[in-house]
Amino acid sequence: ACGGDSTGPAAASASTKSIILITPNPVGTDSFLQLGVKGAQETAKEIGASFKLYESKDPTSIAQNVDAAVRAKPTVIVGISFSFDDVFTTVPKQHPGQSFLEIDSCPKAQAPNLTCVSFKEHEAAYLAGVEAGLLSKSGKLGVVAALDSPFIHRWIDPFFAGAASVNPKATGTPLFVGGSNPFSDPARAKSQAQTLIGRGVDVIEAAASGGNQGVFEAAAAAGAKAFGVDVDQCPQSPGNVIDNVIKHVDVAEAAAIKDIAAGKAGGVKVYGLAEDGVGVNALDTDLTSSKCAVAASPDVIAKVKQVRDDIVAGKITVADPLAG
Amino acid sequence: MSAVRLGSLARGRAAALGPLGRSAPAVLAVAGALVVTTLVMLVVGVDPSDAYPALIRGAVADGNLEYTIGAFVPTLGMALAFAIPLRTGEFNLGGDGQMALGGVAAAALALRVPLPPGVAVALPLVVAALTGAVVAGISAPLHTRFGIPAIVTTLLVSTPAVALSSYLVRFPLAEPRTGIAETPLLPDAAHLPAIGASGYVTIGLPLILLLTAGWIYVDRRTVAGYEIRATGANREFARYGGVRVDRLAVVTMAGGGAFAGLVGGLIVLGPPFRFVDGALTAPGYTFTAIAAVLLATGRPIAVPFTVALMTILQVGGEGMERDAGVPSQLTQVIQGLVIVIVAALATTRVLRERRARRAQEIDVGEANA
Amino acid sequence: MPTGGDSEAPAAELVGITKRFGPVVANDGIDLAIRRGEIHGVVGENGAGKSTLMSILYGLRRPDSGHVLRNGTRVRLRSPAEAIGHGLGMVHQRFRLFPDLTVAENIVIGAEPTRRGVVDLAAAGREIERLGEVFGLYVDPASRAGRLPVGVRQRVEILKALYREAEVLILDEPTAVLTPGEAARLFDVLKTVTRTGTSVVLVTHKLSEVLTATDRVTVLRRGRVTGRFVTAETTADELVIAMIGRSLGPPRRPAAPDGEPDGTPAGRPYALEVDGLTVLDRDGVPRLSDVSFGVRPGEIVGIAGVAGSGQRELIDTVTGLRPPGSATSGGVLLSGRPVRRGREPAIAYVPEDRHGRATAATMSLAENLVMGDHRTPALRGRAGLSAAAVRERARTLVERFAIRAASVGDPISALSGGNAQKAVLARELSRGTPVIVVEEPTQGVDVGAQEQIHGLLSEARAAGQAVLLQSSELSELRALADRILVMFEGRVVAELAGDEATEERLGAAMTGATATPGQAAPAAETESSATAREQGPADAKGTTR
Amino acid sequence: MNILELTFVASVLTATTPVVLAALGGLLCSVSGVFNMALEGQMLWGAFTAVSFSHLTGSAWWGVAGGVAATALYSAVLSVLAVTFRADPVVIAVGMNLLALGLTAFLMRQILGVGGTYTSPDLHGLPTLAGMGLDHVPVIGPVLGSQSPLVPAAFVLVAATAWWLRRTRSGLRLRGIGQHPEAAESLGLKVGAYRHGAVLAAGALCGLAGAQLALGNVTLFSEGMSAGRGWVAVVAVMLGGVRPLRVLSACLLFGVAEALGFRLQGAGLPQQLADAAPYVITLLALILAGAAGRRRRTPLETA
Ligand SMILES: Nc1ncnc2c1ncn2[C@@H]1O[C@H](COP(=O)(O)OP(=O)(O)OP(=O)(O)O)[C@@H](O)[C@H]1O
Ligand SMILES: Nc1ncnc2c1ncn2[C@@H]1O[C@H](COP(=O)(O)OP(=O)(O)OP(=O)(O)O)[C@@H](O)[C@H]1O
Ligand SMILES: [Mg+2]
Ligand SMILES: [Mg+2]
Repeated sequence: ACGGDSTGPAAASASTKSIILITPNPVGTDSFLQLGVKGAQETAKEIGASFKLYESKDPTSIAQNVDAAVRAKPTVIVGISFSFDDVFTTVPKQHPGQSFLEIDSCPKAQAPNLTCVSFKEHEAAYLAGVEAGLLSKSGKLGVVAALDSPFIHRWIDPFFAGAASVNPKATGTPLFVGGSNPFSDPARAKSQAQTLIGRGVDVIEAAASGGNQGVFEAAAAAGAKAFGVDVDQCPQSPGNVIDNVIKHVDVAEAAAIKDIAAGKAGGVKVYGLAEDGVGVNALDTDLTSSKCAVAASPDVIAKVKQVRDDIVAGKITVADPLAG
Repeated sequence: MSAVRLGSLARGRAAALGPLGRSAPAVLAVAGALVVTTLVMLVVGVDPSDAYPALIRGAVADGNLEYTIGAFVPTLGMALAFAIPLRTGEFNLGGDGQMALGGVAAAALALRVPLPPGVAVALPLVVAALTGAVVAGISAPLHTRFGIPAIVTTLLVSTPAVALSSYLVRFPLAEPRTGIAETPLLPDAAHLPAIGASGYVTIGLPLILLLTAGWIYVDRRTVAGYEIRATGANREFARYGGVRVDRLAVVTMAGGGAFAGLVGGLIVLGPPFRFVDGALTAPGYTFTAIAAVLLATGRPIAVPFTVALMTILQVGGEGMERDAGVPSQLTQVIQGLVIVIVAALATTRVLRERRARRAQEIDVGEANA
Repeated sequence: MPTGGDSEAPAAELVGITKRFGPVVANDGIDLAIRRGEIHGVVGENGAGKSTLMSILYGLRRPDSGHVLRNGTRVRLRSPAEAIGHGLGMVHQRFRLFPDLTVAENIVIGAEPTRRGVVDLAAAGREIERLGEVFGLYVDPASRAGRLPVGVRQRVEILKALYREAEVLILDEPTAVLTPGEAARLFDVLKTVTRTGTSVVLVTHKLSEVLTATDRVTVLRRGRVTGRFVTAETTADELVIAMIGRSLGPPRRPAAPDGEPDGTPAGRPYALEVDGLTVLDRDGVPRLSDVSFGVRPGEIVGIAGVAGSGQRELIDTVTGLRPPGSATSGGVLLSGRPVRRGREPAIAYVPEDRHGRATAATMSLAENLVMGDHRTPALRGRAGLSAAAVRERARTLVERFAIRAASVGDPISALSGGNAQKAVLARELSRGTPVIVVEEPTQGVDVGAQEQIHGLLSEARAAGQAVLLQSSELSELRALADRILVMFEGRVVAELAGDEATEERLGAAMTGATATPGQAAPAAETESSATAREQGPADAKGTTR
Repeated sequence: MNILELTFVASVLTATTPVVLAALGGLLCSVSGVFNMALEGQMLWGAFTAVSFSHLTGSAWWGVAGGVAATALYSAVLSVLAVTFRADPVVIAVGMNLLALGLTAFLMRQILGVGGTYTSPDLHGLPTLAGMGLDHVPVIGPVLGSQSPLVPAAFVLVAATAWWLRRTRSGLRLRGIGQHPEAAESLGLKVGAYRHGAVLAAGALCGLAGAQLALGNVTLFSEGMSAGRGWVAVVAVMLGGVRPLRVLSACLLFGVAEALGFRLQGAGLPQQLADAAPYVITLLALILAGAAGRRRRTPLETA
């Protein structure tokens, strides 16, 4: 509900609806981006809109892609991730008739024609930590993450905090893949996981994007357990993955796009446990059919559900590493 | 050590200098590349009549030109970073590290030290260039004093330099409460003055063009250029002629590094006006530039043109992805193919020799026989 | 040994060979027959087509027309492999050894004896020893080729061909880089080789060698045969006329500098003075010990000595080019002031190593002609180095020194060896410096050019320049130098006036006979000192026996 | 603790094997006188084709064979253009590396049907030595038990190559050709043929490297998964020159430094600095070696 309805989105919806999704990097091995693409694609099909994907390579090409998208005048321009904060601070103001949607972040100065969706993934990571704390025998936990960057700490710090909440003696070690292709180096990720296992770690959260499978392989070979992130990764290594820290990007994205298409734009929609925007598989009803190892521990599931309720009720506050 | 062979490689390349205007093989090369690329498109079911216009539009039309220029500037800068030391026979493969540390230095200065307008742009650029010069410059004494070829040291220094820049923006210089490792926004006074509306064409363009022209002039018309070329052609000959080759190696290595550092500074002082971790190295300017310089087969004057070609391919490739539905992986395939084919045709010795033979006709000295 | 065809036919015969390089006709209908067991000399000016003809005989190049007969049968030589198969062997002027391989590996590579798939170096070693015995060519099969002195390298090259049972051995300017002693032994070897029926083709610029070592001679000029001689029945003058179309002037001592009343420059102060110079190498081993001498304006001082006696260190120190890192004491003074390290600009210098030091092969002739002088204001344009001025100077020099080149813009590598040498001389002599240092000025250069170069040096002397001339051609030293200093093991062991320096006296001094009586024969000396120079005493192992 | 040290050795070996194999290929090229900077792209291509063949045939060993063959074929681009037509090998390599990145990502979607990462329980990885019954042998068991047979094979290949270069007819000829091609040619050696052979063999070795990476170290293919290992191999070749054991040492030095960096991460070293460690250590080692070798250096003077 912002100005210029007659020219921009409305005009487009009168003829054909269209969605342009811009990623900050090539989608490649990034399961988060893959899910974002899938969500937008399916929503487009659902509402009868055409869909286009622009993959960017660097900040300049993000800006160029946004420009090109603006020229194409689609129903909505979706940008995924905080990499759009800078561009979406200025461009929506220059094109008030165009709707924009930023997934996973929001610029400080938000224009009225920009809708934002963000997630409290730390809440889900905390839940995974609870599971890990309960299931670890050694009390030693680890995370193999792609890079030591602030955003990735949202999967690390709450994970260890969750574990500590149920097992005060639990300790956590993060190791980072790094190197020249940190987001797609399964061999290095596997090696990091083996290093952790060599130190007695028996539960590892894999936050290494394309490297996750390497972590699972290391865990499987050594009888350790792992957590996946972003999507349900249990089928990739049945029995070895306890659970996943899931971000329902597709769900949130679909809802936001539909709202915008229906003329309800603007504002920030935050998806946490309360909104079912993030979660773990243990909370799912059809868990038994999944291949997640947590299914075999009903007591853990019960505890997780209880913690979830406590978080939703505000009894437990999960610290957001980015807020500090 | 393989230095011997690499040295001759450089000599051969630095050697292939010659006058202007022998562009026939380059044209042939581009034509050949087009043919093969078209075939690839047809095979995978992309309509070339959509793809090529999309490529051109993506590079120069519809307001994309500014982005092409935005990519041309750093690529040309990185080309000089490689080409300048190459003239003395040294390979600078460490552009990434020089650029990243140059960028961090510029960002740190702009963020930490309040500077008056004008100076706030100029000084960070100068500091960026100096930083790049120092990072590259160390390779020269490592070669002359310890015998480790620059092609090795530049490569070995680059990764730690990038890692250091990454560490600096992750910790001491980080913007708090944001997802990525990046610095805060630089103060307005430090933003590169833009030419035109978008902000992507900045004074970086005239600056780099001016500097390139300066380099070509120095190379062709000055004593220093002569000494540099002589060193590249035969180091011992230059030493014999009184050229201080070791000092020259430092100067050219550092000169190349200065350009890489300057590019880092230009990127950081341009939109989005901050150092974003990985953003400098992600576009792969360093290796694109190397390919462009080698395609120019040692002719400085050709460098801006080969850089333009590569940039158009790169930026236009994204347009092709957007408008013609060419998958992004295919864009890479096409770029790779174009480089291979253009190199095959333009740098082929067999071809060069034929060219050289044709040039050999005039008979000046015969009179005194 | 394979013998096809009738035994009366020449071992090899080139028939009507024509070869063009673009507009240049390098060989123009050349006929040449090489008899069994003879040494056949091939001479001619620089660029006459000798190397081209030899490369055709060895399958490296294919003729545009004409063909080759072996023992009377026409053979196809499309590659060296085929030539080797037909019993041809070649020793190139610029040696073609693999520096990091051992002597044995160098010799057998391409025709290795094997035992169960493994190269049988022991067998190779035995065969090399056997050949050594038969032909008097001794080398240590286990030493690394890159560390051998030139004379030994050449023996390896010859062994390479003999090992492949070459019946026709081609040598392109084999003595250009050898000392007189080494050259003498080479000819002994060649004589031995021909005794087994092998034929030798010898390309050379040294008429004395032609006259003493060959049986017959063919002269080329501008790609054509201009004379065929039986050596015993000809004279140097006849050969020269066939080569350059005229005879050489009489050998003359350079004229005294103008305006010098008593005809000697003795009264003048030294232009170049070397005083108690001692140079140690990185390992602290002395390469020069207490060398002192002076060169006066208008004087040519010659330096003689077997390779590795300290000439290199002396000249590098005088010109300032010696790389830092070694200790020196004593000094080099230039009109009283010490020379500048790096490169002394007031000394013109013609280096021996034409390809490695004196020129940059890929740069144009014009660019090569200004090196060292490129900072002079005369070459400055409005800003920077004026391309026009550079070209102009090049044209002037090309004209004045009669350098034959297609264009001053062509790379200097397109010049023939003699013309490249003249270009280097032109550059250095035209600088008008008070002192000129010249090394091996006529190496690989034809007789006509030799005469010209000698003339240029005499002119420099007459113009009052001080010339320090290092040469392994004793005749050259004797013809040009006012005084000759003989070096041995880093010292000046003798000083002879030009006219009292006989070959014998020089030869004796060069072997250190005057300094340390009772030294071994010249042959052994040449090698051990040359070895020391190239590999340093620390790891000098016996490369000969 | 003994076990810890053994796992450290094991992890270094795992990490280094693909680099060693690729570097061995680079070494062959370097011995023959061709500068091969395309190892990164070839290793990636090898990883992709090995996984594809394993996926299509259901056999890890067919995967290895397919990867080796396909990568040798891929390296023919370099061999034909750089050896036959004498085009600039560096530019060709820049193009080939880019081409491999795009082509694997593109074909992945065509052949394996997914983008990003391909993994499947049906994908057959290489067996481990433990699985082949070697786990009870002392030392070998704990160190090599979890490794694929290609790990020991890589080291055997290095030794074999060193021996082959030193002792055999073709090895000797290859060395000669690299040192002085004109000399080799004038002895009738087929310089081009040997160089083609070296470049193709390098392709095969990079194929093996890729197969080990994708079917040995892990069992999956992921876009860009060579992740700079080919560049490390290039550096190792530059450092080791034409000497197999030196190249191997360079790889191992790098691998040990990298593994140490990993461990130091656990002790609180920031990841970015741990990333730098192997490069810094290698550089320091080079400087020390350079300083020591300075006095002994003799000029390599060719005839
Ligand atoms: N590859 C080539 N391309 C062009 N011209 C050539 C080539 N090789 C030789 N020539 C020319 O052919 C002529 C004969 O050269 P060649 O090397 O046979 O002379 P040469 O008698 O060996 O001279 P020198 O005494 O200097 O060794 C010269 O004019 C030379 O410039
Ligand atoms: N590409 C070329 N273009 C023109 N001329 C050439 C070329 N290659 C060779 N030549 C000529 O052929 C000669 C090469 O023959 P060769 O190897 O005998 O050298 P050279 O003339 O004897 O030189 P030097 O005596 O200085 O070693 C050169 O001197 C040159 O005149
Ligand atoms: Mg010749
Ligand atoms: Mg010659």
